[in-house]
Amino acid sequence: MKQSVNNVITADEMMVFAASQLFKDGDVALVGTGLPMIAAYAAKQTHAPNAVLVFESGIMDAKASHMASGVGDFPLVHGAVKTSSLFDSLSLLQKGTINLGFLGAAEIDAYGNINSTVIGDYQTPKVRLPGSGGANDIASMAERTVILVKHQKRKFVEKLNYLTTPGYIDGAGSREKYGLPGQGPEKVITDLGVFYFDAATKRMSIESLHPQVSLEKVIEETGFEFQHIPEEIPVTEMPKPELLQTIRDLDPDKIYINK
Amino acid sequence: MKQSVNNVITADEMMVFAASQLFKDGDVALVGTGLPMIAAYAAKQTHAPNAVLVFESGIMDAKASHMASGVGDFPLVHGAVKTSSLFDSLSLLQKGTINLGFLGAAEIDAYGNINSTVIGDYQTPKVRLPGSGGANDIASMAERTVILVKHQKRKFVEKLNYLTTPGYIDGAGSREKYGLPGQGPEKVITDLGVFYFDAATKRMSIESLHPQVSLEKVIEETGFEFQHIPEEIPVTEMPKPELLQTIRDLDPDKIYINK
Amino acid sequence: MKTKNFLLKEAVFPIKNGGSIAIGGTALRRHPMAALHEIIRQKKRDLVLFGTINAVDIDLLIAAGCVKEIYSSAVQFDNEISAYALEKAFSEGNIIFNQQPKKIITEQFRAGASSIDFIPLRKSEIMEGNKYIQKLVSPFNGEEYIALKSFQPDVAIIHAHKADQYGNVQFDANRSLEDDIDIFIAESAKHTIVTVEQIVSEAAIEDDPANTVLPASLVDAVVEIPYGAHPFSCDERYEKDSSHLEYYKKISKEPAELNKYIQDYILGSSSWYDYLNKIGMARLLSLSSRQEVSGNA
Amino acid sequence: MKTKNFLLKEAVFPIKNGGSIAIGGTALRRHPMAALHEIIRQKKRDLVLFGTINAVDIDLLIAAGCVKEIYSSAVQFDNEISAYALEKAFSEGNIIFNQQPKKIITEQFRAGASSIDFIPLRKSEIMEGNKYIQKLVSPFNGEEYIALKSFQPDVAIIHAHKADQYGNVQFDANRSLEDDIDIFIAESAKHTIVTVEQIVSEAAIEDDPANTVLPASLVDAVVEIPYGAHPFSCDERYEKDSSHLEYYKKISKEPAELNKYIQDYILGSSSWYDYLNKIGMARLLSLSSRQEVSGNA
Repeated sequence: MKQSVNNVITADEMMVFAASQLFKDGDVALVGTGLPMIAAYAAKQTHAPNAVLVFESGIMDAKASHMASGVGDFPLVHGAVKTSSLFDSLSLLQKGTINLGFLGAAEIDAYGNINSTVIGDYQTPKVRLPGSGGANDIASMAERTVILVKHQKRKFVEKLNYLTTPGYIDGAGSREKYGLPGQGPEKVITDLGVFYFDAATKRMSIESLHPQVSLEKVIEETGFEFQHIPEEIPVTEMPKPELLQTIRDLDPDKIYINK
Repeated sequence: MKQSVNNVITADEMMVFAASQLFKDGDVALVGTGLPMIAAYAAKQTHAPNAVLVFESGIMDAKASHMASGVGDFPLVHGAVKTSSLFDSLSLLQKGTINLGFLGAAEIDAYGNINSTVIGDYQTPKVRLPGSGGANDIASMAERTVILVKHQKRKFVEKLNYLTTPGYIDGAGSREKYGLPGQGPEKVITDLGVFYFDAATKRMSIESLHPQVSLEKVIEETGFEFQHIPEEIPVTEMPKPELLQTIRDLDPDKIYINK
Repeated sequence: MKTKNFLLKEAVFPIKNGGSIAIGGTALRRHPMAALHEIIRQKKRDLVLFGTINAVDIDLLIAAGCVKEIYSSAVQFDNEISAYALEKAFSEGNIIFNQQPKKIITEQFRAGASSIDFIPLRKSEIMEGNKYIQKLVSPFNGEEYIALKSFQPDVAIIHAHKADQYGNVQFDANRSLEDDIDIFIAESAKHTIVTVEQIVSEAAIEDDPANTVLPASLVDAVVEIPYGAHPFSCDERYEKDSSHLEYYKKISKEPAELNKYIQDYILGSSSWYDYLNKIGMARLLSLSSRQEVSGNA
Repeated sequence: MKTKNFLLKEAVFPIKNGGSIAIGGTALRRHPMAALHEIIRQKKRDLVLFGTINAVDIDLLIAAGCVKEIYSSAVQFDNEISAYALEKAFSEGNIIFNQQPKKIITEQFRAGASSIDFIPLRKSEIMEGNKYIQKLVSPFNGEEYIALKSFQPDVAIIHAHKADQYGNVQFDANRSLEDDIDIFIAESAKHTIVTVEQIVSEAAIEDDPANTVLPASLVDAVVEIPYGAHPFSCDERYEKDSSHLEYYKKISKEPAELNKYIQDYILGSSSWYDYLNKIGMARLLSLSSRQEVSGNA
């Protein structure tokens, strides 16, 4: 059931828009279902028509105009130039073909490390999380990665319960020490703002906050100190109305956004 | 051009018949083009209907009624239960699925070792042979192997110019020392007779000679001494007329036999 | 040629308590659910399970008390919620869950399918504490790699579209998605069981040999089980049963209700057809429809 | 998306003297002959060649003086006769021929395609003196394996049925025979050139994405070259040209005649179409026929 268009942008839509802006034309991106998929299609329909979208299930460069409800779903196949296997798509990471990947997080620390394994002690956890899936592969191997996560104090923590997926590990130089080929997380996009990692320390810093979001709110929802907070904090750019409409058209049934 | 049936069996036909008799029902055999292929089809059409014939090109269990002129040829596909790749068919050797393989030889020694690399010195050879192809894989990995070769003194040698493909190497225990999984050559079939390897020494011995073939002729054409020669040498069994006809019908254009 | 067409009961029977089983299917597609139900009915115990991305399939085996240890990248309802029986058993210390990245798992199945004991991978992991990963130095350039121990389970079970009675297995033409992993899974095991939507004639297989994914020589048992992946999808034959999956997610939060589910749907079903009757024809057929089914149609 | 559709001249141009090239095709099927002719015309020198089972393809490059070293299981006219130019160059010490079993070569291409530097294999070889094979001990069970160094050549050239201008490559539906090796070969190289029988629209590719064997992201140049594998076969599109192969076998025994062949057919042809004209339409079209062509038809 489509709803009439509303001009107030939602947090999901802001995240999708901010993520779509990180696509460069020609990027080969490994895309999961959910917000990254909408962001990828929005980018491909606008400023990055030559981006190649690879789905983990092996679908290459799909051009679906409506959203599939899962990575293995067949609607995605129509318009694809190649269908192959989970094995093949993950092999592209090893080959270095994938230069952009997206990650989610149950917990994230100041270095962009991610926990998706347990809350509490590993052996006797309070909550057992679904696990790494392919995130570790993406985080380790893709040239650039972007983390999309809801901004909540229980998720933005000083110390992870478990390090499932490496960001910058202990800071500058750590990825090199462990021999991880990818460059590490480029940005973190939340419902409150956009964040980057300081070049010297590799700790998270504020790049911009979304409209109507206060610094106090962000600090309240973050369990660690930012490395850098601009004196005058930029407001995240807003999508033009046509682009907002494009994003909404991609998911008319609100399977992924505004659900 | 079909010729009228002739009741005199040719040397090629004897070799094909003798080879076909080594098929057990249910064998999974890796079959090359040429005489082994005809032998395999003859066996499958008679006493070994459940033999599975795997072609190196990846064709599984083909039921072609006429002969293809090469391993990759499409006539073989019709009636096959699976077509896959060279990689897949050779992988079946590594998996231990193949239990019967056939080999040819430019030179063979008393231990069933084969040279298909050079005649003369390796660095400055007199004749450069086509090389191992898949023979080494078959000889090393297949549970049982059978060698088909023309019986000539220049081929049956005391010392190979080069060991391309291992038989029993230096004799009993050598294959085990090198860790080769297959049991080594079971028989050698030539245009003169059928030969086996002595259990204790693993040197070639006479099992039977084809009709009209004298021991003198065999000794004259063999550059090494047999380990064992029966006092009364059996004559190789002859195919029944129907089976001979079956063999001839498989290759009416004499692509492989009687060419 | 020997027929390998068995009843489900017979096909599953060789699985031993304490044995290892690889389970086909990925995420919400083509897990061999009918065979897993039969494993639960036969009360197999202390199983070691191998899978790629798992869900209700493994969760049910855990809830029914069949499982000792798991190797999988995830056992989940969706990207954010772990399966509840898994979570409970894990937190109570009743199972060992060896969680590994997907790429590593796919390589381990591939290595197992090739009958090699390990495979090197470019270093992509912080690998402390993972007993299936070791360091390995290249004998050529001296660089450090990681060696992954291959998966070579006792038994593999996958669900496919069709096979002949001899065990030549095919996917439908649209076979290319994650299916390769199922082939690796099938080939990795010593004993391979394939459940299929349809048993077809050998002539049908020979009509289209390029679509054969497993030859009979690599298959030990085939069983015809329509809707054998329910509530998961089987590519274009039927979609996943979202409402049943939601139902499972809801009731599995309460151990007592989950136990009742197992009683009602599995132990209390004499066969897979009995289970399908409980799901109901209207629901099952709606899963194959491209149209939305309205109301109580 | 950027077009990758080049002229043959441009596509082959990046190959450097002394560089390494993997050549697709197996036995008498689908060697990329048109591209090899162009390499000869451009007088590339000191090439290191990688192939599986080779024939006239590599023999011609040797005869034209392009080759320094070869890795292949065989360069042959048939199972018993080596190619003559190879034999001559080898016996005169002008080339190094590293002959390796087929299985090992396929694994080396596969490892190269996965961008790993080596791959373990169960011990199946007497491996003395083979510099691409080393011993390797399993870090898990301590057993001895052999490690194969992967092939990662500078350039790969394969011949396929069709592609779009962006480099999405497909085989015809009957793609299953040895083709996988060509895919491994294509993926093993840093730079991949694909010659195809037909350039098709992107829409045609999207109609049948399951038959795409190489996505554009793994391809650097595509060139449309009808009959591009002649005198070899291209699956069901055309058969091998047996009489031309016999002719080559006959004349290549005499270096002077072989030289004349290279002059007449390759150096003396301004393009592949010029070469095809010399072969003649009647012959070419007969190769696609299922009927025997009589006399001078």
